[in-house]
Amino acid sequence: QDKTKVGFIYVGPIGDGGWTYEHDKGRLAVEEHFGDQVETVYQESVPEGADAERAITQMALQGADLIFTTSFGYMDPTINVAKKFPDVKFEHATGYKQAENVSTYSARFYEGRAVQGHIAGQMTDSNIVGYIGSYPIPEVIRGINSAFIHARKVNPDVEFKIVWAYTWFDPAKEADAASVLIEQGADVILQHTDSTAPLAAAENAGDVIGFGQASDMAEYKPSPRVSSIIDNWAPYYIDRVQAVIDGTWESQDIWHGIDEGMVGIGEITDAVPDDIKASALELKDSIASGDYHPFTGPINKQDGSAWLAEGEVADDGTLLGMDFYVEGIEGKIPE
Amino acid sequence: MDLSAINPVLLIASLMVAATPLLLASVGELVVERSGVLNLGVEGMMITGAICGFAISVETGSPFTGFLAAMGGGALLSLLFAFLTQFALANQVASGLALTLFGLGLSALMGQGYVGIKPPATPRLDIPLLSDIPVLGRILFSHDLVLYFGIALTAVVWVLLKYTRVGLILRAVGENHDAAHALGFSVVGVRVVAIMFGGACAGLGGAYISLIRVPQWTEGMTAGIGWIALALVVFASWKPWRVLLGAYLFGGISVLQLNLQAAGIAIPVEYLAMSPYIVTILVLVSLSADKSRAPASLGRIFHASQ
Amino acid sequence: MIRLERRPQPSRLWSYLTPVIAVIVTMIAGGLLFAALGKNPVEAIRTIFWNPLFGEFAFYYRPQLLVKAAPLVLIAIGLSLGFRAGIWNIGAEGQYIVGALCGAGVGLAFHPTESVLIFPLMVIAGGLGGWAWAMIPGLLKVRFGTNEILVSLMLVYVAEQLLASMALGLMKNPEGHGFPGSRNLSDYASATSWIDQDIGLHWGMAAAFIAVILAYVLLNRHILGFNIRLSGEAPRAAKFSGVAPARLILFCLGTSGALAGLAGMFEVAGPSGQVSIDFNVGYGFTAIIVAFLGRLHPVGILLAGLLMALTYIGGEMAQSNLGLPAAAIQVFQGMLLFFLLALDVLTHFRIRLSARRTA
Amino acid sequence: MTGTLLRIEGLTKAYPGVVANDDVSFDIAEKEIHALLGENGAGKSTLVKMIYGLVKPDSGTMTWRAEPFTPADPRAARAAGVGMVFQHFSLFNALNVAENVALGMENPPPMRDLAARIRDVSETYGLPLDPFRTVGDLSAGERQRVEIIRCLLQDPKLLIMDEPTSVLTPQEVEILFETLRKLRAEGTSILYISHKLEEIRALCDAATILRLGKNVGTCVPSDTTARDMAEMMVGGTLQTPTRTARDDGDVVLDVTGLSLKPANPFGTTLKNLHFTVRAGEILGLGGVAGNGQDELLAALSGEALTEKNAIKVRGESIGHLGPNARRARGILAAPEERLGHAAAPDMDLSENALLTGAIRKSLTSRGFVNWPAARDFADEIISAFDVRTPGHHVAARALSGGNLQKFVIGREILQDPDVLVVNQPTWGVDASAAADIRQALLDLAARGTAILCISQDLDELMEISDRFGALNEGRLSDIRPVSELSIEEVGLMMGGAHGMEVAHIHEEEQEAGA
Ligand SMILES: Nc1ncnc2c1ncn2[C@@H]1O[C@H](COP(=O)(O)OP(=O)(O)OP(=O)(O)O)[C@@H](O)[C@H]1O
Ligand SMILES: Nc1ncnc2c1ncn2[C@@H]1O[C@H](COP(=O)(O)OP(=O)(O)OP(=O)(O)O)[C@@H](O)[C@H]1O
Ligand SMILES: [Mg+2]
Ligand SMILES: [Mg+2]
Repeated sequence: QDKTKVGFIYVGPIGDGGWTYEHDKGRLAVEEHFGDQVETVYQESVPEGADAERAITQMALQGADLIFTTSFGYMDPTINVAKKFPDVKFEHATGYKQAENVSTYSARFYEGRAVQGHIAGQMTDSNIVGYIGSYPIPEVIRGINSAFIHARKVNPDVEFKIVWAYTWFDPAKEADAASVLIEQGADVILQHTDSTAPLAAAENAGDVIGFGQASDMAEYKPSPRVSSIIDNWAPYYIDRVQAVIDGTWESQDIWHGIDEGMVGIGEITDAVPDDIKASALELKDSIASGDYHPFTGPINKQDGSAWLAEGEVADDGTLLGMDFYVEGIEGKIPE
Repeated sequence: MDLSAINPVLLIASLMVAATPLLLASVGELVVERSGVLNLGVEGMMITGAICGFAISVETGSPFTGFLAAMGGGALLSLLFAFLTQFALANQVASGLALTLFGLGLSALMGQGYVGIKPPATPRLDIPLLSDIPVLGRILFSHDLVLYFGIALTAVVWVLLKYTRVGLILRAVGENHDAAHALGFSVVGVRVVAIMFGGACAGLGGAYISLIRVPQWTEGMTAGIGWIALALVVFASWKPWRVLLGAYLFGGISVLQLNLQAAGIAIPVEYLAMSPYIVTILVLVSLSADKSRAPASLGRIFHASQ
Repeated sequence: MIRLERRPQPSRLWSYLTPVIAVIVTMIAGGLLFAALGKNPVEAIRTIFWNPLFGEFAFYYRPQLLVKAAPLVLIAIGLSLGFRAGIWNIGAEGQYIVGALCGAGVGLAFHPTESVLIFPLMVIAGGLGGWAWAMIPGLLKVRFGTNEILVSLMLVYVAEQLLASMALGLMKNPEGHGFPGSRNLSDYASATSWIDQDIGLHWGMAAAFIAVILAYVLLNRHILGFNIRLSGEAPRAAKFSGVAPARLILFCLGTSGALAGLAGMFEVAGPSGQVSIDFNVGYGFTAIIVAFLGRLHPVGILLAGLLMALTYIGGEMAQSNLGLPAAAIQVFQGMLLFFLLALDVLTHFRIRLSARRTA
Repeated sequence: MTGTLLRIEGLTKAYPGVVANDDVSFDIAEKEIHALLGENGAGKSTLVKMIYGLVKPDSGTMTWRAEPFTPADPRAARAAGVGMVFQHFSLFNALNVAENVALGMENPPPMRDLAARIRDVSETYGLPLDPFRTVGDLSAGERQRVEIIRCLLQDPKLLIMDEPTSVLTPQEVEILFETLRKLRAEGTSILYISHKLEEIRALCDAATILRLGKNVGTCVPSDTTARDMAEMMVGGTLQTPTRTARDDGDVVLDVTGLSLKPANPFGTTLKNLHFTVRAGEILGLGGVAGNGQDELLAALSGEALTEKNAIKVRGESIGHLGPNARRARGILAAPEERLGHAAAPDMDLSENALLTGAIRKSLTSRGFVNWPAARDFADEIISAFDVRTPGHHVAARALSGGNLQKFVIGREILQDPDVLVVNQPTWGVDASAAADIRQALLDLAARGTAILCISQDLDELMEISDRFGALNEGRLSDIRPVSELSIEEVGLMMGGAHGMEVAHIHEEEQEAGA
């Protein structure tokens, strides 16, 4: 009778096929799982800043019990609104400010990047891997480092060429970036932007592989898309809604990875030789089981100074604020 | 830094691809502006063309049909603008902006079922012998048909404007609509046709993005190219070949800055990213010594009292 | 056959009536659209137009309307001056960004000192920043005859890059764990533009009202405003009258830039709070529409700004309450503009139906 | 003369508020030059637009060689054999002559052939034209030729000319008349509209006179005096301007070595002009349009700045001052183009009064406009100069040409100028309004103002000015007392051949004097 109302604030349109699209899949999973017990509402393309605060407030006013705010830029607005609605629970993605009624959650995508790097390092013939970055923020830098470390591990000659698109989502620009990298010799493209344009560019070029980002991008299987990192928010969302229904919801700071299923590794296709595929799955399993941490020493910073000693594992604090490249990556992080 | 990694042949080939949507939309807008109408709705018509082309080619499996549909979609949308400005005599600047807003919304609405779908591939024109010529072959002869169509269209528009009666009438209408009316030409008729032509070109340019350059459908995927196309027309002083030059220059710098980034050059990324716009401004400043003017009736409302 | 016949003077009656009719027609057409999307049209229209003003939570939405309208009105007022004089600044978005960066820069530089002087300094810096950014197309136009439409537009993209670089670099919050974005100025008492955050009032609204009044006085009572109107309607007559075109260009571009800069500054120091990569949300472009909807008249712009804000906020409510897609709201706004523009013809023309004759 | 080419019966056309043509009937015979006369707004242009298919009559019929004639649009009219030269040029400045001509033809030959034909025809009729020049660069007289050639190439049966001579020199007018007579001899009929009655008497075989849209009579021009025709048009008696004897005052305006590059690309360069105007004197400057008149007015009004010492008023150098600073010193001007230059079309009359009156009439204080005072000033102009309009709230565009002209001239005169510069003060204005304006200028001079009157209307200059000079390609001829001049000499001065020589001697004289 008294439905639990769950709100979602999206930064992009549902039709972006990437970040927002995956969050909305999480929302649909919630609807499916709980059926009549819950009602979900959402608002898409909400700009960060003043509009976000209003959108969140609006959901709270309309009686939402739990609100997911799914972009980093919603951090301050979420906290502000949470202050005014102590009875409503809030879940903010990828941020670092919690409160009595505000949880944060994020995914350890770098775990998936490790697997990608592992495949990329072995699959490249030119020893050049192209990487399309969105913005130089810790999340993206972490991914580059993780992929690079694991590519170097399997191929000491591999080099990364990095292009910053300065956008999360601009298919034309991403396509250009991918083409440029391919023209400069890259035969593997990693991307940290959300559209399928780089995969299409890879397909056009032939003999170039890439990976799905945020969603599986299965339509490019089996090649150029040889695997993917999938944002899978559904288990977490269902979990948290359940907690609200049960009255057991508590503020927390969550950083889940492959283990919890928040980060999914999409099918590794037959375009990848069996031995590489096997070792990649092995790597994935060891990360999932906690036996192996992708940032395990010895690792030096780009300037050669020591960061992690032999066997030392990076702490979450450093990882969360990562603003340096590891040794071996060329170029500077833009400021 | 490794500049040798930049392959000039590939650079030219890919700048041609990057420039094509821009070229198509600008050539269309050039014709519109030559008829004395300023349509700021290019972005809206492009994105509408992008979804029309995408949806139809997915449904029919034929990119060719898709491109036709994109032209139709763009032209149809531009009719709204034509109605507002030519019959209801509304302000052209505001109507164009409204058209962009409307087109962005409409395309998003139409495209809801097409997210994450892969369109049928557009065949590349691989002319057996020509595309094997060492350097030129890659640059000139290994693209898709629409790219050549864009270049051909520029040429056609140039010939049309310069050498034909239709072009003469178009220019006359844009130059002095009262005089053209007095001589018995249908100012509104000419303009409506020009506006629809502009809409069709913009639509085709949009579909080039969604079907060839990217290729996929996503909301707002034209990402401001329509605005750049508008700017290019001014940049080109309303001359077709200069539009081509401008589109290649802009596309070239956009691609080059990515190339420089990938080659690891030490210029900060944000300056590289600004460069296409700044270069456009600089070139414009140096061109402004050129006294060729805008069509004299550009943006003015025509009303024949009877 | 339908003929249009120019009225000797624009009709006052119709200039008041057409917006009302346009809104009604849009409601009907929009209702059809919503019905086609499977929503209850009456409820949708009610949600968009009624609920923000008189609904259950109107106490919250009414000030929010002002939050949304304030930057639109402030920018549009500035633009309208130039548009009236035939000077086309379409790069207000860029001036808005640069004003915000300058204003925020000053505020951040003083952090955490508290002083009553900081906010006024930020206001000055914001205005100056927007002014300076608009002076680039202004000076290029005056000096080289470069087209201001193009230059101001290109500078929007440049400003966006600048914004990204500031959010990621110079202005990044040192306590932000490496995340992009500056400190939140609305938590910094000396630097916030909020007058009262709880009821949602900030200085930008005051500035917008003042701008409306000043623009009204300028255009109707002052010789400078007369010169602006004159330059737009008859450039040669303006020159004959003694208007120096170059100075007028710089004045109009400068003023519109400064107002856009101020809008950015009030926004960044209040509702938005921080310099972030996606700080700008298109107010600079929407303001162009607002300026024209308001018929370039200060009071009209105020009303148009509020109407626009209403469709935004009502649209958001319709999205989350009724599940209307954002795109449908955008289409709806587009329709509203179309009808407003199309019906405006009645103000200047009479419509005559004449039987088809054989002459 | 054999039979009727075009019969017009009961043509009526109403616009909101006016009946432009009210039951107009007359015939145009084959091989006839038929004049159409009437005051401003009498309905002449409307009538010919109906013949040309641009305007549809509300009622009435036209018969072309005994066939019903209902042209749906100008093409149809052209196909039937009607050609028209418009009152306001219908040319395209950015296009070249051949393109302009091609636009007026149904099936133009290829450009090269067309160019050859243009050369041919234009030389046959003594109107030489280079087909590849851009029209914007041509003088007004040459543009007129383009319009005429455009019609001639179509071999029209009926050629309509709406005020074609206002921009021609007497010599050019003579050439045009020769052309028209030749055409008549070849079998073309001509419908000729002009305000210049002497021309009509010299040229036309018959005349129809319109007043307030009605046909009020016909006459044979050669048998009727100009005065009688004018009085038929006006429907009353005409005043001739009177001048009172004046003493020569001091030199007020002193122009020495004025040179100026034009602001617009199609303008004329002023080359080293020298002249003076005394208090109470009217200096008339003639010349064909496009020989530097606009530029001279701009240089004197302050719209274009010049070298500081090139212009002196009462000994003070003012060449570097803008319009407002000059107004403050008593130098006022009234440009030729009423709509858009002297007045803003969409602004009302009180705003247009403010346009130049702000300074001398103290209509602003600390930048704020005193609107009641501006309205009073507008009312003052309206009543003092008999401007026919409902009131100061009316937009300038809603006034007829003659009334707006009275307003513009009155606005300057009522500001008590020390120097007044007017360009074409009665252009396109009908006889009675023109007489009023000329009288006002004479009265102003009598009160001691130095007046420079630039005009293409020689009769006007002869009538009101004390001394006369002519502008030719930006140069100024010798200046001579009007009483010593004959029309032939004037024509030569305007043509420049003789004038340049004289100007040269004049310069030497000045140098010797200095
Ligand atoms: N397009 C129009 N709309 C409304 N009224 C018009 C229009 N054109 C002409 N008129 C009216 O018709 C009357 C006749 O105008 P017309 O231009 O035919 O006069 P005209 O005799 O040619 O005058 P002029 O000697 O100044 O050329 C004018 O007084 C005017 O009131
Ligand atoms: N397009 C129009 N719409 C409405 N009224 C018009 C229009 N054109 C002219 N008029 C009316 O025609 C009247 C006279 O105009 P018109 O231009 O014919 O004057 P005119 O005396 O012939 O001047 P000119 O000799 O300079 O052409 C004005 O009162 C004006 O209201
Ligand atoms: Mg007239
Ligand atoms: Mg006339």
